[in-house]
Amino acid sequence: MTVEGTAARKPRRSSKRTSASASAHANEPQLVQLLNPEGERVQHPEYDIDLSPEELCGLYRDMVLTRRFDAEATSLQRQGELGLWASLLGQEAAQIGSGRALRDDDYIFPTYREHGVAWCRGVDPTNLLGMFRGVNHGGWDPASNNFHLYTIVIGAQTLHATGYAMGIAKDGSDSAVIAYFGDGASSQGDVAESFTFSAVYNAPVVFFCQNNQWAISEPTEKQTRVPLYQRAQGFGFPGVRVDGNDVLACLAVTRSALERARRGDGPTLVEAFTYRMGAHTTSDDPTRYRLDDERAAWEAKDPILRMRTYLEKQGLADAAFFEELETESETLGKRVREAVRAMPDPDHMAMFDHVYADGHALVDEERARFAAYQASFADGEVK
Amino acid sequence: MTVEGTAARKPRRSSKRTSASASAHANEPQLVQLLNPEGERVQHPEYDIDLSPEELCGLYRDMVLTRRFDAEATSLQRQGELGLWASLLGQEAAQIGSGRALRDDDYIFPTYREHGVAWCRGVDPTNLLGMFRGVNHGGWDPASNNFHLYTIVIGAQTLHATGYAMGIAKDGSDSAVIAYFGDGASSQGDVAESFTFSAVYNAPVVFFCQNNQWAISEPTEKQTRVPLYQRAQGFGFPGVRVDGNDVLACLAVTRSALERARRGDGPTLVEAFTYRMGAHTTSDDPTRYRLDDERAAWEAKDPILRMRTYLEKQGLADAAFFEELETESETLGKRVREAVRAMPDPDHMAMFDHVYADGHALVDEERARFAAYQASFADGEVK
Amino acid sequence: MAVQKLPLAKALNESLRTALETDPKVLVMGEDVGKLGGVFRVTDGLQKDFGEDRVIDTPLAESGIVGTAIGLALRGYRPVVEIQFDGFVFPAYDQIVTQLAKMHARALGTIKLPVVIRIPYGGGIGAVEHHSESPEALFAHVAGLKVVSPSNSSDAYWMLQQAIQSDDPVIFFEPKRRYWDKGEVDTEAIPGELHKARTVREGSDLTLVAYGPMVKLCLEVAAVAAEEGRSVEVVDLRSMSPIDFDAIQASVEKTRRLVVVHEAPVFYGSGAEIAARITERCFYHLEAPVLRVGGYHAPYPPARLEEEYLPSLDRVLDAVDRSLAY
Amino acid sequence: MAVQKLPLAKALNESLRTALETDPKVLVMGEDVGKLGGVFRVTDGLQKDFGEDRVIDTPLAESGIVGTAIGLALRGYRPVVEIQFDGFVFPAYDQIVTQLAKMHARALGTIKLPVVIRIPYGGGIGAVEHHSESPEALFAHVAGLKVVSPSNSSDAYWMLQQAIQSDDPVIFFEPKRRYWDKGEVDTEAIPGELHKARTVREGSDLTLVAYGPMVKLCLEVAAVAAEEGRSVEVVDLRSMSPIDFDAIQASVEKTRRLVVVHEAPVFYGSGAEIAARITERCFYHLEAPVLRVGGYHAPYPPARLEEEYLPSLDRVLDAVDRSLAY
Ligand SMILES: Cc1ncc(C[n+]2csc(CCOP(=O)(O)OP(=O)(O)O)c2C)c(N)n1
Ligand SMILES: Cc1ncc(C[n+]2csc(CCOP(=O)(O)OP(=O)(O)O)c2C)c(N)n1
Ligand SMILES: [Mg+2]
Ligand SMILES: [Mg+2]
Repeated sequence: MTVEGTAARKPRRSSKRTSASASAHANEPQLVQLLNPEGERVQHPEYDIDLSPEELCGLYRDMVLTRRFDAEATSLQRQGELGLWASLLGQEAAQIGSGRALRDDDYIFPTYREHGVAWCRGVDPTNLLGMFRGVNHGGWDPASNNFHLYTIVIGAQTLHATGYAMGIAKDGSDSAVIAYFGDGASSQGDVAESFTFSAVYNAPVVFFCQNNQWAISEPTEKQTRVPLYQRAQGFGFPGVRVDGNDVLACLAVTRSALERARRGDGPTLVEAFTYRMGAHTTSDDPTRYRLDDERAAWEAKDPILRMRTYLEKQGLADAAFFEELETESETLGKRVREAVRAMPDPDHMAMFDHVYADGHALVDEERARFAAYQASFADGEVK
Repeated sequence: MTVEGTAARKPRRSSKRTSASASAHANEPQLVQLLNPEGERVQHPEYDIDLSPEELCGLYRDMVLTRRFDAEATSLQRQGELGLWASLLGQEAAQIGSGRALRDDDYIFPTYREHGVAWCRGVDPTNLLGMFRGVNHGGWDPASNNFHLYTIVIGAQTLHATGYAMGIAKDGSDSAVIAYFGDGASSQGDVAESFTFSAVYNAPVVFFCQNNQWAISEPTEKQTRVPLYQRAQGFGFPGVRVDGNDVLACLAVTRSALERARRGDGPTLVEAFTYRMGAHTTSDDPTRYRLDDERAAWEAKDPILRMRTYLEKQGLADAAFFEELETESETLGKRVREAVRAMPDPDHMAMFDHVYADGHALVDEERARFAAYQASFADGEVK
Repeated sequence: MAVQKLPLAKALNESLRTALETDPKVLVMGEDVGKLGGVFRVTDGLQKDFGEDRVIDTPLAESGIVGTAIGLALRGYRPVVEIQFDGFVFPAYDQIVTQLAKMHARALGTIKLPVVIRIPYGGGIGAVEHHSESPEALFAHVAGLKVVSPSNSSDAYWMLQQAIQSDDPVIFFEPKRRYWDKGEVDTEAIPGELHKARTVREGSDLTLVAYGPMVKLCLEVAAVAAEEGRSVEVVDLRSMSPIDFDAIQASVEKTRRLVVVHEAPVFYGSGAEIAARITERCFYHLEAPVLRVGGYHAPYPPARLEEEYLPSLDRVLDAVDRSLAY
Repeated sequence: MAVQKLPLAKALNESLRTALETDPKVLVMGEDVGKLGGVFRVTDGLQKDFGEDRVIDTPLAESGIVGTAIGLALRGYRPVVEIQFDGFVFPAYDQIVTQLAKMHARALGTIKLPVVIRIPYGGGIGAVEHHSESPEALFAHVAGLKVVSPSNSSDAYWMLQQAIQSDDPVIFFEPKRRYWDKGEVDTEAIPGELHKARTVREGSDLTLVAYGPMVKLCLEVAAVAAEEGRSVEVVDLRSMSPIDFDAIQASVEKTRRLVVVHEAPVFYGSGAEIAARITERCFYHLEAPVLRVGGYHAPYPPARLEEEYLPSLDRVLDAVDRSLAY
């Protein structure tokens, strides 16, 4: 922030302020990394992971299919089949790595961008598209995959996650909860309150922050002047920053945090340092606020590319695997495309459904009046 | 928190949780202290202060008079002259120390308990009593002493303080702002947001948290599992814990934080570790939730007593000083008592005043109708 | 044993106790609800008997309280949340309006949010700022919430039972100035429906509709009016969302005159909704416009002015006179 | 030069520019208001021209935005805050209701809070949840706030000027689906008073009252009704607090029939307040009860249902017919 356009200023303060903001960049901490951008395995003293070739290929497959699904959704939006799409392009490793760390009985609270996590949970991808098409506000049953509805109000879900985790603790279960949120969300009071509650009640929850460097047009410096993972310490639980484009590291770090939660040691904050490769949503125009260079630099760190290099170099996957995956991707794309196009508009009366579980006299009255009003057109009574 | 009364529990988790909560107490950090409970000056490597005998006596006098005023208010409440009183008993050092660190052009945002700070600002003590008597909601002009109105909604004022400090920075002034809040308030989202905003904008604000160990009936462990001053670090600014019953340390630490703010280095969190000796307010009954022992232990750390011991041992004040102060105290008590008793009830029409600065048609209409309605009684029209 | 004379606050306490005893999923949570028993002692003794795991002292953060209550409900619990005073519900407003109210619809009915939010409300107790407000309209306007308020001990006991049993979020407004008023509670009675109004005094000349703290006042008004030969019917609304318009309509079709009384500011208050809808339903029956008596369009005043601010016997009688003068 | 044809969003942009140019104390703040120019481009180009110190990208925290705006106002600034969408104002609700609205009264008038909160509101743009709501009643009920909404480019320009110049907090609702509608703006005209309604079409059979996005719809209704030989008067309310009841009364005394139209849910909405008060003022003039057309008591529906949810030409005409049938 510069100081411009106001009266009497002392340059002393303004120069200080600029330097303070610059220092946010200076002390970037070490990321936990197990697979570097060149596709080489690196060792980490604290976190390690030993996966079978099948598991490694599985992670790669998840990322590729997620990206394919995401691309299909983006193009469906361009074709007018969806009103909006929030792409996860670039965040596949963060989502697949953390998503695959979860047990079936763990419960997930996503934002609106966790398509990769949904994939890991076995949520039918077309389910995710209903709200973006405008036929519902989510509408899937969270209990069937322990995957909560997308939450649009920034940060609100972190408290739901904390409460759910408090419930798990009450039940004496060793399940855990993961709450996703973004770098921008870290500024919301609700997120801080979820840190307080989870720490005080020692709730088994992992806060998984995908720092994709941007909150729409605002860079992370507008939300914090120190790395986000450090936020946790002042609430009494550990924070760790992981290379969010490294699926292995995301898996290892999340798994460890979940185990901590299961052990009864309470919350952990994981900051996955990644990048939103695309626009915020299809409504956004990032050329107004960021430079192509930045994107290019992050392209070199692509999560899928590095995993492919690794699989190939290590001979863990052969050409047939990649070809098969290509076909699978296309099939997925086609299936999603067809499912979306076939998705019916909701019945008009649906807007009166599920306002209440136990009913409400006014809703009944309005439903009846609306039905009569609509019927009047059929009868030609009202023009 | 213990786990009781629910079904299937794994003792593993519950035992862990208990121990985590216990550890909050284990690692209590070193307090900044310059005057110990025995009234001896101790040295601190980072903070020191060199005050003249007059200044030292002045601090003592401030504390004594503040306590006297507070006691008078408590007894006025008992006599029915006030509807409520929030006593600061035990927190005199925290308030006088920080209050005397301020310059006249610094701006203060208090909670509802900062009677000692108000005293330092030269706010007429009777001004503070209006809201507790129920004749206004505060009602003094914040600008006359740069002392904002008491804020009852917990934590809300920390954002006002941050905004005010952002304004100071815009003006290029080297004034600073201090925001008071309690240990309980530290849990409010607003306080976290004020940390975020002040850090991002590098605003010249000092957050002064009086950790008096209690938020009504809840001990600090219900708000945090690590010392509160540590909260700041994760937002990118320093936190320091000071002996809140040591007026010299409170003065030194606050002064240093204010200087940091003036230098353009942004916010600081000061946690004054102190104790609410009395009830939360005159409506509260602390015997329901805390033991007499605790109070007794803190009485030994009384802020006024230790200062008196110091002054006496060092021969900085003689008997005449203490006697004179006694008289001054009584005069103050009398003045406050009389002023409160003489405080008139507001005119009935006052409830329509100052709802808006520029007027509002409905308020005008309701005012006129109310006046007519009241007049009708005088005329005997309506029974 | 089943019938006891209890202060309203104690009836609520008993109701919470019954709920905690009956359903292991019921939780009580809020600031100071534990050892202190709440600032009004509504939760007195509950933590001692049910443990810290079911009667939970929370951090001082209302959004956190309601937000975690939502999470607990998703896990199968039935949290009963206490907001310490009316004026302190606003930090939780976002969680209530955007999450609690809408999540059932968002999930197309697949999840339920049985969360009760208890709010001591209203004035008349000589309190400082933020401790005497009546924000019910701010909740009743929001679809997905139900909003109720008992006026007496029996309703306090039973309506709270019903609110806790409801699968919908209920904002439960407690008339704090009536906490100490005693009334009979029959814990084995069959209660009336939660969202039905109740005629608490029959009359033929004019209908007074009130809820919560104003019901008692309206009964006093009716008594005074009776002395003057006017027969005033008093309807205890009990539920501000939904509103039992059928009951009001039936009364107004008989009396042809309606005055609505509440402590909340009249402007955009519940009286407006009642006036608008009843006028529509009873257009040819009304001899006078529906009149409203309530707070003024001003912040709740300091205690020494609240008597003037709040509806009083005289102010309601004045409205009755004005209505009858048509 | 002084008269231009501008889309409503651009008129707001020009108004902000004028304010920033005229008064060095005016600030613009909010999420993405800087380089992006806001998600609707209302602040487009302002940061480039006035600097980051006056057009401020804030952290993503609405309570923080409004809370710091209050602090800035106390320091002598005049912040104009942007809330990105209607549904995201609720995290700031506590600061707005308990602080912004009441601080002037709390200080017995010694301080002023000239803060404007701009909120793009309403539906009809095919958006996802929380992006199409009309929460104006939740602000109008609160004393200490003023609540306005322009319906066209000229009012957008001038009402925003006036809101910024006002020493009271103003909640400024912008009809987002009209952002792209063009209209003439005379930047040298003498504007009407901020809180006065305006008759935008004269008529004699029935009065339609609307504001913001619904004014255009009501003008269409009036045109269709005219073809059927019905003379409908349309009043653009412009201010929801205060409400210019005198103007509505004058119209209704002439037409004897009133229909209020808004997107917000009818239940406890602004139509209730208008109906209640106008019925009281015009009891002997009204030939029919005041009818209301608005949203249903349900969360704002998914985009594919919004056409059914929102007042439409047919639904308003239906109400007009029903009113005239009395
Ligand atoms: C309370 C609230 N305020 C504003 C918005 C509008 N909004 C939607 S996404 C977004 C940015 C979120 O950034 P971040 O948390 O970093 O997540 P990302 O979109 O980058 O994944 C904003 C401001 C919102 N959804 N909710
Ligand atoms: C938002 C809000 N919630 C609840 C309250 C009721 N209340 C008043 S004081 C208080 C405890 C405050 O504790 P703390 O912050 O430690 O300050 P202290 O009173 O100990 O000085 C509570 C819960 C309030 N005033 N505001
Ligand atoms: Mg982001
Ligand atoms: Mg405290």
